[in-house]
Amino acid sequence: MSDKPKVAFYWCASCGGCEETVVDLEEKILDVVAAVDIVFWPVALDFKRKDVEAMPDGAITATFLNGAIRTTEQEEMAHLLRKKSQLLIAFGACSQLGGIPGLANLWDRRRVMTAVYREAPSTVNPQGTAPQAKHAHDGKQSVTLPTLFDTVKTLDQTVEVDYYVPGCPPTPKILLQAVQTLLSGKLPEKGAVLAPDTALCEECPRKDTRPEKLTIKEWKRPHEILIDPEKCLLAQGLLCLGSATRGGCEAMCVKGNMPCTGCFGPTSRVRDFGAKSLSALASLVDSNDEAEIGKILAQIPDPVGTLYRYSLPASPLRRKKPEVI
Amino acid sequence: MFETNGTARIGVYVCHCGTNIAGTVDVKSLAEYAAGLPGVVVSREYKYMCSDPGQELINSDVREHKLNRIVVASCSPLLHEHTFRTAAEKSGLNPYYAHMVNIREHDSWVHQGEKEAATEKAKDLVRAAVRRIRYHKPLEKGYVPIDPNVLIVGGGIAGIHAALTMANAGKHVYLVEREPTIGGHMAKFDKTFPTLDCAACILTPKMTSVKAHPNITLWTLSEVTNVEGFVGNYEVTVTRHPRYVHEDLCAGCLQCIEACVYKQPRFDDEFNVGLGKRKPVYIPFPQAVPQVVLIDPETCIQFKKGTCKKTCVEACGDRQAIDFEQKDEVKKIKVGTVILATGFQTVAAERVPYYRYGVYPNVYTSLEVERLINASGPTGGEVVLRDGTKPKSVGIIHCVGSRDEYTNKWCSRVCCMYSLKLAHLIKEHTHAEVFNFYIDMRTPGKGFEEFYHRLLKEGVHFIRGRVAEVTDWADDASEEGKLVLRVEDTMSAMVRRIPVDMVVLSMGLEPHADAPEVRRLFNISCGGEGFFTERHPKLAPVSTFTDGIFLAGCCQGPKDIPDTVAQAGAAASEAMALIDAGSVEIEPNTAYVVEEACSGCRTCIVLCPFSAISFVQEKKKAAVNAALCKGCGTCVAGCPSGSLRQNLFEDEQIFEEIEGVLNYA
Amino acid sequence: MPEEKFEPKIVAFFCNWCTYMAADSAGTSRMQYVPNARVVRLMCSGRIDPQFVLDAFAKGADGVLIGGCHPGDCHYQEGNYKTLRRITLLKRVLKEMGIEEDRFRLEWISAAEADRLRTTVNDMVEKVRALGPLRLSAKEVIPEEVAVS
Amino acid sequence: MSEGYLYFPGCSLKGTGRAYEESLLTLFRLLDLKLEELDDWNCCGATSYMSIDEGAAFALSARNLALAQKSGKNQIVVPCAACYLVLKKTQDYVERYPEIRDHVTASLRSVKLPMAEPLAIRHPLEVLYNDIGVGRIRSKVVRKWAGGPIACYYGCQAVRPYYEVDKPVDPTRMEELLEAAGIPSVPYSLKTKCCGGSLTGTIHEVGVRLNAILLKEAVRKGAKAIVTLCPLCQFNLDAYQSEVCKLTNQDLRMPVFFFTQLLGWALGGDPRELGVHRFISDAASAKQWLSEAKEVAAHV
Repeated sequence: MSDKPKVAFYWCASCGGCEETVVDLEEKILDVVAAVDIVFWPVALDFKRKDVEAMPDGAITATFLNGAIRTTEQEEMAHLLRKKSQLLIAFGACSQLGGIPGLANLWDRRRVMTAVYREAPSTVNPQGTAPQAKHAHDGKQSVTLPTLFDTVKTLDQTVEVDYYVPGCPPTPKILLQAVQTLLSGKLPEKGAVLAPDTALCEECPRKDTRPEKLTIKEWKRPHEILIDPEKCLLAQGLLCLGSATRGGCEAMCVKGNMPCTGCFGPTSRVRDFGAKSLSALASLVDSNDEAEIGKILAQIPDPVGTLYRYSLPASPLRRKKPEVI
Repeated sequence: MFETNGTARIGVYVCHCGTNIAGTVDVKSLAEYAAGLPGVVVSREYKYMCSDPGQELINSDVREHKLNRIVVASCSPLLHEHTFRTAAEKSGLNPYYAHMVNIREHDSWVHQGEKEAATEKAKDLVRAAVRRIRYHKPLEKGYVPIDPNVLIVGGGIAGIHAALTMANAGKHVYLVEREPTIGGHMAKFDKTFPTLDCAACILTPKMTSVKAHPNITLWTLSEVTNVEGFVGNYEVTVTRHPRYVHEDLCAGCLQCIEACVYKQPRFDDEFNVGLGKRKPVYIPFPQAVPQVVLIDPETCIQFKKGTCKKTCVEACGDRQAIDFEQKDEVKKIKVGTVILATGFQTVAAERVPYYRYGVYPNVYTSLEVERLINASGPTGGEVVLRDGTKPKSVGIIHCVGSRDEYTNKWCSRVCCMYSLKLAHLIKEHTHAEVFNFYIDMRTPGKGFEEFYHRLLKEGVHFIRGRVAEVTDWADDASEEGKLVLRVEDTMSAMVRRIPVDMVVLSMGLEPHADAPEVRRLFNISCGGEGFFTERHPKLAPVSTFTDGIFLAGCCQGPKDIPDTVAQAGAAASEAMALIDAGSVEIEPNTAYVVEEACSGCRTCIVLCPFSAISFVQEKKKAAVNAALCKGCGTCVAGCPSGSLRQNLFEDEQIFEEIEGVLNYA
Repeated sequence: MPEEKFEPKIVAFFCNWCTYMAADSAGTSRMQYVPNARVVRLMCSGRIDPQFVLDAFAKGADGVLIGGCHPGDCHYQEGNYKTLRRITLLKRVLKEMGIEEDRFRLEWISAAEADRLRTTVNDMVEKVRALGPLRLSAKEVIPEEVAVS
Repeated sequence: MSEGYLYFPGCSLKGTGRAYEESLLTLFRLLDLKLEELDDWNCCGATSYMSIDEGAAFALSARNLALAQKSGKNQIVVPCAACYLVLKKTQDYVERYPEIRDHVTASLRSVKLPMAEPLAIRHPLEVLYNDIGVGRIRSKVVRKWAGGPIACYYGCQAVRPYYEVDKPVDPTRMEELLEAAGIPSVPYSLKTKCCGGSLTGTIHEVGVRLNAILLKEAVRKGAKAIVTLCPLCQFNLDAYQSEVCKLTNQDLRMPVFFFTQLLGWALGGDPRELGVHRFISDAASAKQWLSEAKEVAAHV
């Protein structure tokens, strides 16, 4: 085998979108392949866990791991890949911050299972079957399945992480830059997020249309209004999180006339994305009257789901306070 | 990311404050505990850290142990932060490398008898400070220039004295008075205790020199309606209400009053608290300053019907001083300092219904009697009842509306003495039997107790007891047609009925009804009772917590004339000290933008009420004007990308403090 | 669970001009109250970043108390209104995160209201004590059988 | 006010204070105010109870309140000053003191009654003054008063410590209402002094002495009668007049009315239905005045 840097891609609790990013490199993927050997990529190439186990420790130059950690198996794989890799990169929002799957932290395993295997309108499950860790197959050999955790974790809450590539999913450009940076040999400071450290407004095409003194009397949702394609979305009363969100995506959503939902996460100066954006947005409410303030803010449905859409497990509270300890 | 500033070598100093702290907090174990905290090089406990030897301790440790951070666990930073910053500075450190922990007001004093818990709390607080201070960074002191002009609000004796003091020192004074004349309460008094010199004789010369003084701009019938800015640089809006007479044109000849279509005065005259009458065009009292008449639109026919013959205007002739069209006039002034001398009001006698003021005509308030006794008063100095007869017996009730759960809890300080004064004067004018009803006789002042003894000799009766009620219920012939005061005489332990012809209620002093608005306007605080709060009850009695704003007279609490004048002088010199220093040090706790981090989202700009943050178009980033920033930190908390920061209250410092008190590793 | 009495830890963010002064004057007048609160002094309640509140809860506070000037009395004109706006939304977040209302309070306490400060702290500590310690995360136990209810 | 008021008579209005009840019902009828007597009411818990066993007193009074709540009405009119005070006090203390609340709740539970939510406990004087008003009274007057000026006497319990009925010091609503009815009053400074109360039954001479003070002052002020709003005061002032005259050797006899009697009379009520035949001391002049009924048009 060549002495090109060895790269691995793996997915944990994620939707596959991050894998798409790799695919979306299009012909550029050839440059990548030219530069590196892909030694492990279950979604595309037929490798098995044992192949990885067989590798000597640190054999992999860099592993891009996407997805949150929410099952025993994902935890094991995270540990395994950490051991085998020189660099472990949390790839994408789920792995960096917990992502959409992280919202499961508003419930616990039992609630999630019940919702999925009992209550979901699309569920037909008269026997009330639920996936079990151990399952005896026709009495003889027993099959084992990973078990779901009560609390979804980010990658760095599971193993040590070297770098982060943000986004849901990361844009091909961000990925490419990341790969190039790593190949360049000039490694950034450990723990760095491989994306710009200024908020999205910086690169937002609508930046200049935001009034200097913007206050908000009424929050609107995208389906409620005809969105002006030029004007600052926040100024249109839409809950755009761009001012709190790390740039680097080139405002794709905003260009598509949709407010930023914060998938690139906070800047390095902010500990908790949700709390910070909450602070900024609430400050803009145009009222000093307690009742009216309450009314205006009530127009923001599901604050946690909105402000912590991608970062609940990474937030100080991490999860909803468990009812039963 | 914001870093700790080199390796911290921290000195921790635990103050005993005599027994104030050491009596409750185990200072020894606290110091020992602190010694074990990361970064701490020296940890000591000492009797009085604020004393010179205490500060010297810091000084020598800095030299000896190369300390670069100082944590002092003692009283409230509002008291001594400056002391210890200076101490740090003296020992060659940046003053902002010193930090205080409040283990007295917030700990030992409020958890007495809970030694263990209080000590634990102290440890948490010290730990937090030790963690916090590692993130402190050197800061430049901020300075702002002081505008030499001063605003004095209130033209009573306090305002007058402060105004003259400063004007004589060459400062320009704007003296703003709400009433048509200056002079305040003192102008209404006849004589002053205990010396019995005539109030007018000592006050009116000062009043006239205020008017005459080149350095004083006197605005009567005027009110401060807006205040902006900060120490050294206040922008004040004053609204001058119309008096319907041009001050500059009126010569004070008073012929218009003569000429008024009302031949007789028939409207209650405010200056004589309703005992006398005046015309719609009038001058409050003969020595009023300015010597200018005014017209009361409430009672003037021209204003009510527009059909008056305007004989006043004729009388005024070519001077044409009278102007029915006059409107509010708004003045904007810049001043560096402000002295509030807004005074007091007396409690409304109706609030003490069992003394039947307003029910029985012969029940008077002390202020009414001052006017009756006054030679220039409605009765020309005759103390007579409303029916014109002289009272043969008079009862003076002390502490009405003072020291009372139902009105005001505090002692009004002057009532005992002015009641004695009134007793003396009434006796002198009428030879009546005078009874003083008191709870305690409070005469702490030069010559006060002596005056009390003088009255005892003069044969004024003193009955120690709180009067239960004033009634016209006559139990026998001797009480027929009299007002009976029912009182428990606590000296003879019996309930007595004292029939008198006249009752005088010694009304207590309380803050003006609109004191809260004034407080808001000038951004100062008041105590629960509503008097303005001084910065420190002992050490800064005329300063407020808002730099550049000072207090004089009864707006700060009840006091007599000598104390008021003394305080006014003190306020004046405090203000002048600021002015002459030319500039004043301000906290460098201002906000600043981390430029490379700012995305130019402009969230912060609308959050600043002082317009200290602007959007720099060429850079498309926000910028803070430190001179305008007051250091509240509201914008910092609101910056969505954490690109705004606040000196002395950096995120890291606060996070460390939080995790410190919680002992979170 | 050990039988020893649970002493709530309260982190209190006080503004320098009103509530911190109220706490000072409570001291000067020797009012006695429970020793469970730890004050973090800020110039204005407007400086309180919701991150501070969450951090306090996450790092072991059983309750968080915010004290500011009464509406209209802010030393910085309107910092406390910004606080009110932020806290209003923050309260909804905390509710969704299962943190009981009594654990988080915003109180307007002026420099004159030392006694209000005393009673507020006492009352809050009492209520939080009744709620018991705030346990944010439970230990992850992998069950033998995955339960569905 | 169509939904009307509950009415709590208490023992006095069924006994010594019959005239009060009769005149109250008549007056309210004349003003088309509905009064509905509380069903199964019991002792309010006043006087002896309150001084011997507070707990029992509160429980008794709370039962009445609970019954009132059951009736569905939210206002209860209580003419007797003592009942009025105890009911108000109970409602107040139950709110304020948990231990009292617990005690009372327990006692009520034993008779299967819930603790009542606070309801409006009202005195007829204040009902007439606030719900009807001086103006409407004036407009309904049909008789002209021929008796002399009267002294309005409020006693101690109606205006203290609660003062919804009138100002605690120098109350004036009775005067205002009676003046509207064309009945002049004298300035009477003792209107809230003690009438002797239950002392007349315990330390008799003290009771009578206190009583004498009131009558003497009333006479001195030129009052021809006293008007009260409390059955105990009325009885005290009326019943012992002969004794008081002996004590002071002055003729202090005068009728002691309930304000409802005079108002009822001025509004055209039948004297007998106003219970004017029930006086003890000076029934004569009372009857005389009230029978000298000169019918006049409204708006005297």
